[in-house]
Amino acid sequence: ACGGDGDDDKAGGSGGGDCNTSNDVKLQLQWLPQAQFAGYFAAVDQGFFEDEGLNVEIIPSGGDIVPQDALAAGDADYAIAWVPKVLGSIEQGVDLTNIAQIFQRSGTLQVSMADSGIDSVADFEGKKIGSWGFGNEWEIFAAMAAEGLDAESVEIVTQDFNMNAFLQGDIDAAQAMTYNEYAQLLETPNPDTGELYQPDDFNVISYQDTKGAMLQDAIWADTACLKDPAFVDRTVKFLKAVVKGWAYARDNVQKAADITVAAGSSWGPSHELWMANETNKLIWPADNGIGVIDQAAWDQTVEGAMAAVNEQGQHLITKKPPATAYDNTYIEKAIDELGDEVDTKGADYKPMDVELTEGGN
Amino acid sequence: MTSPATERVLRVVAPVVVGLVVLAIWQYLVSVVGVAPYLLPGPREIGQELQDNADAVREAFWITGRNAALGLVFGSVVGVVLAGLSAWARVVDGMLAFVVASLAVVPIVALAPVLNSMYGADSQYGRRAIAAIAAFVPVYVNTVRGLRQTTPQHRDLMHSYSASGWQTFRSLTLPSAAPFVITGIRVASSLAVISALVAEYFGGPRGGLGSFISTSAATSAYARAWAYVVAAIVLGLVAYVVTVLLERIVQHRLPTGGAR
Amino acid sequence: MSATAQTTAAPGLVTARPRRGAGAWPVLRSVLLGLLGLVAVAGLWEAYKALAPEDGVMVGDNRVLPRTTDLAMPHVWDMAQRLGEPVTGMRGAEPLWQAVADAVVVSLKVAAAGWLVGTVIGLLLAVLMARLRVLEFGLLPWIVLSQTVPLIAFAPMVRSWGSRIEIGGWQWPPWMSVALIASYLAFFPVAVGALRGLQASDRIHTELMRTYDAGWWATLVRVRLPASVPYLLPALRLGAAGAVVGTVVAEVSIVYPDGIGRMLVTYAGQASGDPEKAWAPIFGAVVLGLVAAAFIALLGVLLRRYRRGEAT
Amino acid sequence: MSTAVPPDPEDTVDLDKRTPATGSTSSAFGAPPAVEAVGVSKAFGSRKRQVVALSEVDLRVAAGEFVALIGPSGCGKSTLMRLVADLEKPTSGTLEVFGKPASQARVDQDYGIAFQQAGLLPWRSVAGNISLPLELHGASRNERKQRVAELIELVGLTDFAKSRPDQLSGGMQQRVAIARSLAERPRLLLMDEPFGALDEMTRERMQAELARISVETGAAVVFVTHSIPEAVFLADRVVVMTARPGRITEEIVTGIGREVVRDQQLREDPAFFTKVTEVREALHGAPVASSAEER
Amino acid sequence: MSTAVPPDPEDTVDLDKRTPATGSTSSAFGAPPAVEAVGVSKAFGSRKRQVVALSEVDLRVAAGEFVALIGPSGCGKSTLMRLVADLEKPTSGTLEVFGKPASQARVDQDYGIAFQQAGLLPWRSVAGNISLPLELHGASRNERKQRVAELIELVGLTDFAKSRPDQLSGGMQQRVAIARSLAERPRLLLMDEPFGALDEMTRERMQAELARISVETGAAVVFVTHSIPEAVFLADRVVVMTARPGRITEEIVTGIGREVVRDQQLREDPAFFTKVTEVREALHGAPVASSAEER
Ligand SMILES: Nc1ncnc2c1ncn2[C@@H]1O[C@H](COP(=O)(O)OP(=O)(O)OP(=O)(O)O)[C@@H](O)[C@H]1O
Ligand SMILES: Nc1ncnc2c1ncn2[C@@H]1O[C@H](COP(=O)(O)OP(=O)(O)OP(=O)(O)O)[C@@H](O)[C@H]1O
Ligand SMILES: Cc1ncc(C[n+]2csc(CCO)c2C)c(N)n1
Ligand SMILES: [Mg+2]
Ligand SMILES: [Mg+2]
Repeated sequence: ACGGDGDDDKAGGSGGGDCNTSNDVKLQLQWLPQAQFAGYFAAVDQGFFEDEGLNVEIIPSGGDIVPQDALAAGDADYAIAWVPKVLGSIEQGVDLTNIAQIFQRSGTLQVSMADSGIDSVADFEGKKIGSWGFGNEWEIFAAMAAEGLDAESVEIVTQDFNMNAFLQGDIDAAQAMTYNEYAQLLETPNPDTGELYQPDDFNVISYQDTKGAMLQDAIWADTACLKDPAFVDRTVKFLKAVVKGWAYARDNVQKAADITVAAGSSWGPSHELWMANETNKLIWPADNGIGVIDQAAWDQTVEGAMAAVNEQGQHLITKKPPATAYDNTYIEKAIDELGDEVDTKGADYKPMDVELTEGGN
Repeated sequence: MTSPATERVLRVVAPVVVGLVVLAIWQYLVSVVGVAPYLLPGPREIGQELQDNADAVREAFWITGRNAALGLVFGSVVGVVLAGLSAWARVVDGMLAFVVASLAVVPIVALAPVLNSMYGADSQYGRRAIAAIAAFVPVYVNTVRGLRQTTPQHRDLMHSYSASGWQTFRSLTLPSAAPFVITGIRVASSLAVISALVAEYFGGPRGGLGSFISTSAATSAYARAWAYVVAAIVLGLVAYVVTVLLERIVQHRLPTGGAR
Repeated sequence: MSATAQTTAAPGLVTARPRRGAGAWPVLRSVLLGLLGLVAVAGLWEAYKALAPEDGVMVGDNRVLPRTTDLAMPHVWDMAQRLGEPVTGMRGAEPLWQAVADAVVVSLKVAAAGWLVGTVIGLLLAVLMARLRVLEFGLLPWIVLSQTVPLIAFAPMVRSWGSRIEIGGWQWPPWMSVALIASYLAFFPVAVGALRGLQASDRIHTELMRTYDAGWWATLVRVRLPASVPYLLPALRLGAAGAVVGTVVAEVSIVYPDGIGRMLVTYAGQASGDPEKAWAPIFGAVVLGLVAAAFIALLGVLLRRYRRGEAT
Repeated sequence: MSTAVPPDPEDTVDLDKRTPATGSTSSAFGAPPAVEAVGVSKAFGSRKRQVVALSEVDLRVAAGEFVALIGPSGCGKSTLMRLVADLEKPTSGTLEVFGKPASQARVDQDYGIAFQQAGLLPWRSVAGNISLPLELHGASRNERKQRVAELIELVGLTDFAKSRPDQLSGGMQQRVAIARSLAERPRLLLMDEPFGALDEMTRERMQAELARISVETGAAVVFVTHSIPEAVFLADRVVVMTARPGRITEEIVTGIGREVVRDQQLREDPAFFTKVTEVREALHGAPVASSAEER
Repeated sequence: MSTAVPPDPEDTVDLDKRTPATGSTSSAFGAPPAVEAVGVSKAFGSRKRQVVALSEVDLRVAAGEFVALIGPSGCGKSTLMRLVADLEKPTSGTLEVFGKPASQARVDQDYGIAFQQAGLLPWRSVAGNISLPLELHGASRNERKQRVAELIELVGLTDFAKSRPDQLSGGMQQRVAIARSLAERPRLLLMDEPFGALDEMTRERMQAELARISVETGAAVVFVTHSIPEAVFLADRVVVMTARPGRITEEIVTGIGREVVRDQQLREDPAFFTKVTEVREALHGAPVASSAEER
């Protein structure tokens, strides 16, 4: 199952000497098309990329495709990925740079039943804690480490794609994204009442409120390519369009949801709208401007990543990432160039209220 | 035509040589051609990771191994028994035809969430059920075919003895089918291992090889992921050796007229 | 049965017993029986659901039989009904069954390609191993072991390298990566089964060929291959199942957009709120498998002269 | 056995002194016949390509009677035997074995059969093959052991008890099949060219043994052979068949009673030669030149 | 064939007038012998349980000579034949076929073989089975068709050309195997009890055909049989073997030249009977009582 061709010593796949500096750009998502990525779909749909002269192809992932590896292998020019996972990859020898921290906040929750008595990370001890695995568990371990709990003090249960394990009581506290799995819970009929589950049926622990909080969706590029001025130029153009896309998604939530469905999401309309709305909450307001990396949040992520130890005693990372791991230059330049054309801070952003329907359909 | 002695030696030496050649090519790709380690880590790095995480790997090995073994045994037994029923009554055969064809193609991605829901994500039973289903299919399919391979003359003989269905099954049908059953189990052994492992991606208690392969791969810790993969291969090897031994025993008891 | 009962009304008028493979009845019969089997499974499902406790059958702490909640085991009729409803609440959304059917067609084509490639590779390997015993000793263990390497270890590599292949204007399409991975699962039962079959010919027949000084290949074509048919058929059948599973899994693994695999994952993600929906692509996969199995059954009919004497 | 003693006139078989043959020797009068076939036909194949293997065959074998079937290759001898054994159903006609339908006789294990091909189970040893019917019908381990040893001795394969069929010569395999058919001392023995692959001496020994067994156990025997002398030597009655379609054309009572010892002397009896000639003529459909000559 | 003409004294075979037998008829003097075995032994099995099938066998078959092998069941006749056919390697001794190693003769397709078991390919029709060797050695479609038709006719199965082996009787299968062995008109024919399952008439026809073929094509024949008259009738020389271990004990030259037509008349020749008795005595190891009686 092995064998290699060409593509020799380049630490960065298409990086090194021959980075793709053309206007045909590939963006690797970190999951299937859904409103979590509404800004990018909107930028395509509204022609923002085109306005910059770019022809952008959005590539979904999921399954066994790791976005930062696809990026490093040269299958894409930019990739969306969570910071802690990429930190792990960087320690394994991949040179990638975070060029825009789109999500300013962590959207991960740990949900338990209202009567479970699990209200905080400290209550995890001895409980069955759900996680998707695939690197999503590090945030849990980091938060637990901050509470002085080690990985073996809980039983980690791998969650599959839905919340059935939690709803049937196999898991005491399930991992959920505000924009997705949490909504799934609220779209499910409660067998006791016959009505949909209500928010007060659950205890919700948000990692954003814990020391374990880690930065999530960011745009990554090959570090070596960023030495190429042509690549940098194109990167700034790309980021400008992205910013416009997210601003559009903020101001036109319903339309953004519709665009995402048209782009191949298979969620029902109400779920998609919920997701677009919740995603906006993770981005806006962006005090330093959308995508600008907050040093404190970054440091906390790195600390958490270093503190976290899994139940087999393995670390996510053992040393601090290199300075090249993030760089605000490009997003700041993009925001700069956009000037007043768009509101890049969303200071008076107000989320809407979305009503969920059964099954999200 | 080799002598039995050289044959015994070759049986061991040949696979080892092939393994070494593959390893050499691999190492060559990594250290001379220079395939990036996050695409394909070298054998040396993997060996290193194996050493560093020996206890962790061993622990994961047993969890997955147990699930695979239980699934293999249970699935094979059910496969042989149902195949026997099919051979006994054509109605059963006909009725099982679609059901087995269906089971054979429902992939783990589809089965895992369903069985996890059914058995509970906090138990290993869902995975064992998956491994059992995976093992059941080849054993059933091969055995059904094998149970038809009695020769007309032998069937006549048993008929002339007015042998009961069970007697015919035991004295004639099963021995004729034995090589087919073995072929089925050989296929099933690796399927049980891989199924038990892949089922771990899709929910259930963490701790097996599959969980840690996916976790390691997600953060590009490929050498570590491959260390767990190597453990999976070793698990497959154990299953393989067991089936080979089984085959030896059966062949010793039931030599066939097969050509050499 | 009495002996007199065997006397036919008109002596000499021969009432041939229906022979296997003759006419449409046997085909119809097996289809009806198969459907009866599926109905029986549905019946068992509902009966179990009705009779067993919500939380399944527990022996000690072990749940030996599954739970029966609507989340775990939806009613058969609910699943059927869901197929007729639209995929989502979007205006103009197509019915669920249609979406599934479209995905099945996409996956079927890919699976067929994977099966073909896998079968050819499997047969080639089997022939090589049958030709040289050393090769069998050396390769067979690794072939068996190859199947314990999880796709996650190499599927991304296949996709990555595939996406870079470009010959002239022709670009390696993603479905070929899926088919290639599918063939990885399909070749295995074929290689193992065909090898066993090629070694199972009667000694008197191989010796006959030896007296003709027929080369190894002539013996292969004239004796070994025909004699291997009883082994080959289940091998091809498992290979077809492998190709289908491989296609679905590879679609998931490397994120191929239009097939049944992608649908399985996305709908499984919606199963909490809409448990019946998640079953639709599973049924789709089953249909896929039945088509594949039917194809192999047809092959079995075409090859029936190599299965003479087989008990029915 | 083949000592050069000239035939003793005292010992010459006097056919007239013997009891009449057909089925009257060892069975009580009125006992149901071992085989009773009336108007039995058998056709193979589809309507398009039909082969009529047997056409309107009537055959009665009394209990304890020894009947030899003889006829050209492909005339339906094996088919007739398979019908009696309930391995094939007649296309028309009725067939009874010991007064019951053939299927019932099979269930009751009223017969033992030796096929034209040995049909040994390749994974069982010689002893294992012979003990198969005993195992199936619940003989105790001891009984089995003893009976198998006896039978192996009978067919002269004591040294090969543990060999597998593929380690035996053709004739040895056939002897195992014969031993197997005798294992349960059946009331009716169906033997399809059992001695075809045996050399003359072994064959003669087996013939003598078979004759002895049939007398001792009072078993009826239906015996297919291509050897006319063998048929006459062994049988009370020789049934001659013709091919396409398979029919019984003639039945010749040998007149040699069951109680007559089958030995070298009988082979040299002029009356024996007369019968051989008679059968040959019946078989070949014309008087034969020299009746003293036997292939 | 079996018409009732009394033997014509003119036609009685005069053995003295004939050419001496051994291999001198159709082959040029000095041509390499068809088979030359010197000190050939063959043992089966492991050291623990060894069966010596053949021990120190010397056998020479001249080109064009017809040799019959006869001996008790299990004495190694089939084994010897398989050694000549290079299907088995001798444990010791040398074996040459037409002056070359047996393996080379096989490669050169110097022989045709008919096994003791028919060994037909079940998925091929009668015609398909017969044409197999022709296909393998590149005969054209037309040649094949013609030759197969000829051979099917020869063995009397014209109506069954399209039947599958499992639709044939035992004797019919054996005839197909015989036809197959003749297909390529080999210089050496190895036949292992080929006529064992045939009725007398078919057998006599096949004997006559085989004799004719061997004369016409000048083929040497090694012919295993259990029938002493058959051996004498057909062969130039009868090789008698004994069992455990398999050895050649005697060789009897029949003195009936190749050119003598094998017919009814020969069967009735007194000289023929004499030879039959001689072989029987050699086989049974003692003088036999009545030489006029055959089986
Ligand atoms: N299964 C079958 N299908 C079709 N035809 C058959 C089948 N079995 C036998 N026959 C035909 O029936 C006829 C009689 O066959 P049978 O075996 O009874 O002959 P037989 O008298 O035993 O001949 P032999 O002496 O050669 O063994 C033959 O013509 C044969 O071709
Ligand atoms: N493959 C084998 N393994 C072990 N022993 C064998 C094998 N083949 C033959 N023998 C033994 O060799 C001896 C001679 O066998 P062979 O088949 O040559 O006898 P034969 O003369 O042809 O007898 P028949 O007339 O019964 O066919 C027998 O004792 C047999 O058991
Ligand atoms: C197999 C697999 N499962 C979960 C995640 C994590 N994840 C990333 S985005 C997102 C939102 C869900 O819609 C989730 C759960 C993953 N990357 N791969
Ligand atoms: Mg017959
Ligand atoms: Mg022999």
